[in-house]
Amino acid sequence: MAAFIQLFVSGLATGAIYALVAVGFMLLWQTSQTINFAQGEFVMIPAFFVLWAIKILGVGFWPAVGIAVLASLLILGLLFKRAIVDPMLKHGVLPLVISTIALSIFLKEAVKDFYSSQAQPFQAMIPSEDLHLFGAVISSQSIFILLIASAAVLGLNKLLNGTRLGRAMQATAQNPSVARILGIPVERMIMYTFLINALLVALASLMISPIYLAKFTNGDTLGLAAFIAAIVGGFNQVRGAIVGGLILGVIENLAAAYISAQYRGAIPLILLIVVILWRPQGLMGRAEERTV
Amino acid sequence: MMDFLTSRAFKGTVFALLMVGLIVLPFFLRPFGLLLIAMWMVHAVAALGLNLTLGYAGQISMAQGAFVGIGAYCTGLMTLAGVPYPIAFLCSGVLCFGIGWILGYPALRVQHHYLAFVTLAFSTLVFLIMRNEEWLTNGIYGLTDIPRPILFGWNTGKAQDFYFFTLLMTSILAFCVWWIIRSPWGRAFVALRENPVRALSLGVDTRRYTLMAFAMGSSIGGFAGALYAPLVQFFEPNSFSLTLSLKLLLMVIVGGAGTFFGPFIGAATEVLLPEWLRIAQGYYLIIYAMLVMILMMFCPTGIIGLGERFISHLRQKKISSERSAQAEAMGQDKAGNNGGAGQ
Amino acid sequence: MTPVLQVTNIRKQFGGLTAVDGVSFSVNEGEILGIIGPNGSGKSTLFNCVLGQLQPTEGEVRVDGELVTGLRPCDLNRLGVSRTFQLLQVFPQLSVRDNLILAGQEHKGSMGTRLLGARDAGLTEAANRMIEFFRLSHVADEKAGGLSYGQQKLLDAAMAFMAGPRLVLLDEPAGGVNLTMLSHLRERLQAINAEQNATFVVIEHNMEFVMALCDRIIVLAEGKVIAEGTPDAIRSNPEVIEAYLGH
Amino acid sequence: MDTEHTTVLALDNIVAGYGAMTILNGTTFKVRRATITTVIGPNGAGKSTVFKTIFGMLKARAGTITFDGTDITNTTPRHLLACGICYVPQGRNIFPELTVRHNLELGGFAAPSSINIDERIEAAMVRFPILRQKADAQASTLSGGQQKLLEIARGLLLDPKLILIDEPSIGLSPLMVQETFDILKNLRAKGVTILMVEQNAKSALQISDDGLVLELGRTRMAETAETLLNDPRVGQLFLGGAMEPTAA
Repeated sequence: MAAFIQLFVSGLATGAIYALVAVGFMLLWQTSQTINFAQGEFVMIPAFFVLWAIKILGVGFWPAVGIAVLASLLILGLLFKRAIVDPMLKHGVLPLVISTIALSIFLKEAVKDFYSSQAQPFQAMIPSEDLHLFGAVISSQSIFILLIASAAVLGLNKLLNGTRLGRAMQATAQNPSVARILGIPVERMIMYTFLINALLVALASLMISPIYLAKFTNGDTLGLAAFIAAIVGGFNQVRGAIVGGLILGVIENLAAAYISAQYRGAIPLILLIVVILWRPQGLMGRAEERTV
Repeated sequence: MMDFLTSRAFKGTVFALLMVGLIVLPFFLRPFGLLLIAMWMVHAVAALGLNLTLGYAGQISMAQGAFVGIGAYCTGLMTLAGVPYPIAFLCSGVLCFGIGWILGYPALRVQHHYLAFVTLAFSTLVFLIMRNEEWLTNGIYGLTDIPRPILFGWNTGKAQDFYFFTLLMTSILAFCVWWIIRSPWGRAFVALRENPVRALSLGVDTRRYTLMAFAMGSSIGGFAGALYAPLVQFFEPNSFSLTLSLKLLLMVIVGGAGTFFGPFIGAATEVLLPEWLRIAQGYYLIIYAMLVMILMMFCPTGIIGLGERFISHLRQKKISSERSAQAEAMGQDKAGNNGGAGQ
Repeated sequence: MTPVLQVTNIRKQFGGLTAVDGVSFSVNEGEILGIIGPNGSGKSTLFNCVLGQLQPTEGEVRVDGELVTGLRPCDLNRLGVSRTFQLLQVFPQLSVRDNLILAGQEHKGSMGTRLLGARDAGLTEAANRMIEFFRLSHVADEKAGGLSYGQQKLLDAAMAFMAGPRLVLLDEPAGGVNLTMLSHLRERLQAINAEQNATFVVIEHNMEFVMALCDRIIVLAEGKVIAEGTPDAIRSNPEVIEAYLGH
Repeated sequence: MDTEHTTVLALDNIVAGYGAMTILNGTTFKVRRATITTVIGPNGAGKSTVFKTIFGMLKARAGTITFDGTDITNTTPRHLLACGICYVPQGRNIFPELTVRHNLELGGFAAPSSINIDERIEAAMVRFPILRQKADAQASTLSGGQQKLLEIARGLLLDPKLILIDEPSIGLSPLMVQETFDILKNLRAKGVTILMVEQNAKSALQISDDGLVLELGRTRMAETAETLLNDPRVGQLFLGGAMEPTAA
């Protein structure tokens, strides 16, 4: 039982990170039909912004974190939308998919060639300690991640549902043409979702890099996890992505321990295929309304 | 001149020159150069298969690399066990045909990004099986010393011989793909891509064609794998990870999806250029990725599309210059007449 | 005589909304039947139910007396029932000729012969005749996407006739077509009707067009048939005018 | 023009369409202040397209649109809202996953900060009590008629001078249609101008001052509503063909 709790909590922590990444992924999809195949690399990059700032600018960890967040907003938010998504939207979904695949290669190679191909140790935001709960050993990191991720999700929820601006963003996602009729600056709302995504991936990066170490290939698994979480949870619901991420993290951890460590990665994939074929709208999603 | 650029005669000439070049080349190149060109051909075949599924029939697949892997393992394992190459080769294609057929079923239920994710998940699952099922695949150690075939007494063991063997097989497979594209099937595939509802109302059994598009594209991928195995003689699961599938997808789109020659050009940009562009060296992938993004921005129809646009641009220029010449001539005529009338 | 098409009591519900509410009609061989009605009266839904694009909630469809309800559109098409769509539905990347060959090829041979046999499935002749008949010769080798709207509409209609169907259902063939093209289209349809004794059902908003073309008209309103008769009878039917203008 | 009813909106030779298709071929008409004007015409006449063009959703290729004396051709919806025009399109245009209150609130998104949105929402709820009852429910739980009310209330939040309303009665029960029309009449009494497209031509004309008949993107008739109601040609127009002889 203790082992189970241990696995469950650490799975929940990883799942919380997946959830953040999936929420961002889904916001982009909802507001601008962008399927971001570079989402995993987006999580990998901010850690290197931090390392780069420490190495080149010689600043301390926390200032470097500030610089990294700013750089994420500018590059992964603003620049990504302006330079890649906007010019491509008129061409349809596939060219944009190809572009984001190319972007993921670009980011990966850029880190490999200009920083290092070796895994880099990355400072955790709080010191690591083991906590004892019901006989299970739980790392303070896990608890910290859960707290931060919950705070982020609550904050995002507050923004989206509790403010006029957030509701205008939701309106843009639900029905852009009516939003425009009401004078909502649709373009700016979409930009905000790109910035939110940049913040979410930066946060995820800061939390996951101390565990996995910062490495240029980190995006591979993270991106896949985000897609799976988004699809399993349902493409059209923020809470779907959260639930999807948590389920995924826990299942992955439990499967690795109780089923097969080697096929740890396979369980979520099978889950994905089953969900897509059985309930394409996701576990939490509503079926899209039929248009006749 | 412009009409010549799109004429059948021109295409024929280019094709003939290319073939002659490919036949003569081995006498001038070192084994590494030959290996590279053979690699290009194998990738082009795999991309040709994907082009059938994606470019013609419009069904997005991120699993073509997995089929190359299945084909390679099938041929590798069978020839290592002493089965004659031709049988192994055929088995690879048939096996991939069957698996591709099954993978086509999700396409009947979901489309676009959902289909992309299903095939992506499939691709990763295949990779995991290759890596974990050591009893069958030898796990991360991969397969080594895969024999090259001896056909009717022709030993293809040497680099040059195997190069010619690859060229022969590539030509045959390319011909088959060309045949499919030009047959009524090719037309039905395009109809399926452009408007499945209308196609269905015209009697096109879209269900069957969708499955066929997947099965055939996958089996061509399997054949590519069957060529890959004796070419490299050693491979391991990482050769067929998701990266290969994504690369093949890029090849098809970059070259020009839905065109016959697109995959050849796309494969060249991935396989040949990085080796030949000395300036780029290690930075090739970065530059390549940037070029792909720029290409998608300005010409999502790929390099072939870019070429077509260039030709039609030339033609427009020619027409407009002809028109202005004509207008000028007519203007002079009028002036002349007026002058005459004035007298 | 068995009617070519017999539709009995078709009903289609989407959630709580009844789009088609028990419609019955039949069409005899060689007849041109028009279906008119205000927006949202269920015409297109009715078509989709008859043609297997939608599964009707209730009711049955017979072609030549044979029950075909629920058959897939491609199977129905092979039985000789052809259709056009409200919005343009040609294949823009195929040439005009290839569009027409495609429209006929699935009626010839099997999957195997279509793969291994002749490239055009032996249909070039037929396609050329159709091109001539619809006066599209000058654009025969161009991609259909490059044609003018009216030409695409003609091609769209031509495709429906490639397989020599018994029955053709046309959904707003005149929508968005200019006047010259319109009379051309009407004349072509009447010619096919006269020459091949083909049977038509036409949904149309352009009243001049539909009144001139059809032998008989049924009027749909709120999913029900409210009137049926010759064009002249329909024109002077007060109920029909009311259906269009409201109460 | 009538002295007490000056022109508030004027379209002059508007050409517009989608892609290669031209729908409006030089549409010209005027709308008098504080009237209800109904646009009728057979399907495909370009009624909805006129609205989209006025509201800047579709580019006018030629011609000018004037509102209150200023040229508003091809401006943005945001600008038009500021000018005092609102548009209630055909079909269902609510945000299904937001609450009724939040749907209402978004009607005031473009408002200058001087306007107190909460007060306006309060006023809307006084006017339409059903919206208060359902204020915190998801808008998707409203019935079709209630959703239309919500849309109208949302459009009214900025106190527009001109309302463009497209097929308000579609899919509504007769009772609901009556209620909708009553709202429009009330608005007119307060000096608001209403331009409406309506399929239910007879009942729409009955509450209207003026009527416009559109055919193939051109204004075929511009008369008082009463004249149109009694004109047998109007009925014929919908059934085609018979208009020429009497018109000549």
